[in-house]
Amino acid sequence: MTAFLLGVAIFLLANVAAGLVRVIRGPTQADRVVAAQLFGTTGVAILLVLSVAMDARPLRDVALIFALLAVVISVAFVKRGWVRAPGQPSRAEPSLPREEP
Amino acid sequence: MTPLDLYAWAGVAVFLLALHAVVTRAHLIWKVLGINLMGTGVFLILLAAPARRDPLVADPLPQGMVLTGIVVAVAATALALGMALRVMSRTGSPFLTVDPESADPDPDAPEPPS
Amino acid sequence: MSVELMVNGLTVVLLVIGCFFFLAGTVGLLRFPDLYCRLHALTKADALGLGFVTAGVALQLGAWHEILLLAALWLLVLSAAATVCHILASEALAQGVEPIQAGAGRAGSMDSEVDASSAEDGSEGGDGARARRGVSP
Amino acid sequence: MTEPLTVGFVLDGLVALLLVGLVFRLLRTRHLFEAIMLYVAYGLTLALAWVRLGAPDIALAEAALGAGVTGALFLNAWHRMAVRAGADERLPMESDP
Repeated sequence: MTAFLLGVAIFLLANVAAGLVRVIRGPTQADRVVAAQLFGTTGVAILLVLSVAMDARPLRDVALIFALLAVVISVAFVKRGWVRAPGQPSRAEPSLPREEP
Repeated sequence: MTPLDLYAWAGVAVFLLALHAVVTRAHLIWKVLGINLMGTGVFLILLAAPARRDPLVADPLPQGMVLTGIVVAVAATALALGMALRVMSRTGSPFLTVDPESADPDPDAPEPPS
Repeated sequence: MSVELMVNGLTVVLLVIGCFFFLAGTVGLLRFPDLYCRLHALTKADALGLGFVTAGVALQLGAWHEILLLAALWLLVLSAAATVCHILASEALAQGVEPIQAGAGRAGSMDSEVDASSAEDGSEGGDGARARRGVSP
Repeated sequence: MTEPLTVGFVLDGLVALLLVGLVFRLLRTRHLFEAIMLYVAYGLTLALAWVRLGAPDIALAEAALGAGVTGALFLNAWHRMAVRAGADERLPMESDP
């Protein structure tokens, strides 16, 4: 059972490593932040599985911090990260391009 | 080689790569990033070395030192970034140059689109 | 002994289902053509996979307050994923990141063809958009 | 006991490889924003490494302070520099929308 749980953790970590490719080649800045969200969610899963495999209860508290972290990074990005183009207004009204005909 | 030796070697590699970047990169934020990474490499070595002796019983002394080091690193990062922003606001350039008027172009900077 | 074996088997099944959803989320993150599709794939599939993993882990725990903590953790991740998806998508729309359907013509409603077109455009649409922007892979 | 140890060795190797690979890419990329995001991912991977080293309290501090607060600090500094730089094309900052 422990070997299976560690195998699940390895699979999830490989998933994260594949998702980090999106950080490297994301065309927009938001794509890179999305991958941070991926790391947050998958990291929670890895820590939960490891807390059973290693029989360590405090890992579930670390998982709580991981869950908070993606929100912190994303909000910091939206508030501080996105550099606006010079000609653009600070917050344009979103014009939805797909209206029901 | 025990599995925990991997982390010590990873710490050595992280420290060396970050040291190279601190020396070669000119952008100040990259320098701060590199100093941070050098610190984490030291932390990895510091924690993996006692865990090698007995992985089940953690040695509390390096853990306390590393915990203090993380907090100090965050404070030092905030100070360094504030100083970098100050340099930027005084000289208009994020690089440390001798003469801000004749700032030589950084090799890392992308070519301006022509 | 038999009950324990059954619980272990159920845990294995739940963890494998959760791993499948995580794999689906990662594939969607890598292959979908634009930011909004990627957000959709990532936040929903990963939150669902985390739910299965949480259920599988909760079966291995004895005390009920531990299970309650895991349920609270999953609810926190669920609401956080929804919030992050919403603020990222609305900010991207406000900053002018075009959805993939806007350039291809606005004929047809969004509901009927989003599944088929995004699944088919995943390979060529993404590469085409990347090539148009001049980003080398 | 040997079987979990082997699987654990693979997990440790993957975490260590991910650490070194992230630092290698982080310090050689051209976009500063990508470097900051990779730094956040590096902090989370480092928290996993400290979990594996048997120090969950340091993992807690690293995930909250090392990845979260430091990442937000870097994002703040990057934003201020980019805003101040304006249309200065000389700066190595990512500008594709």
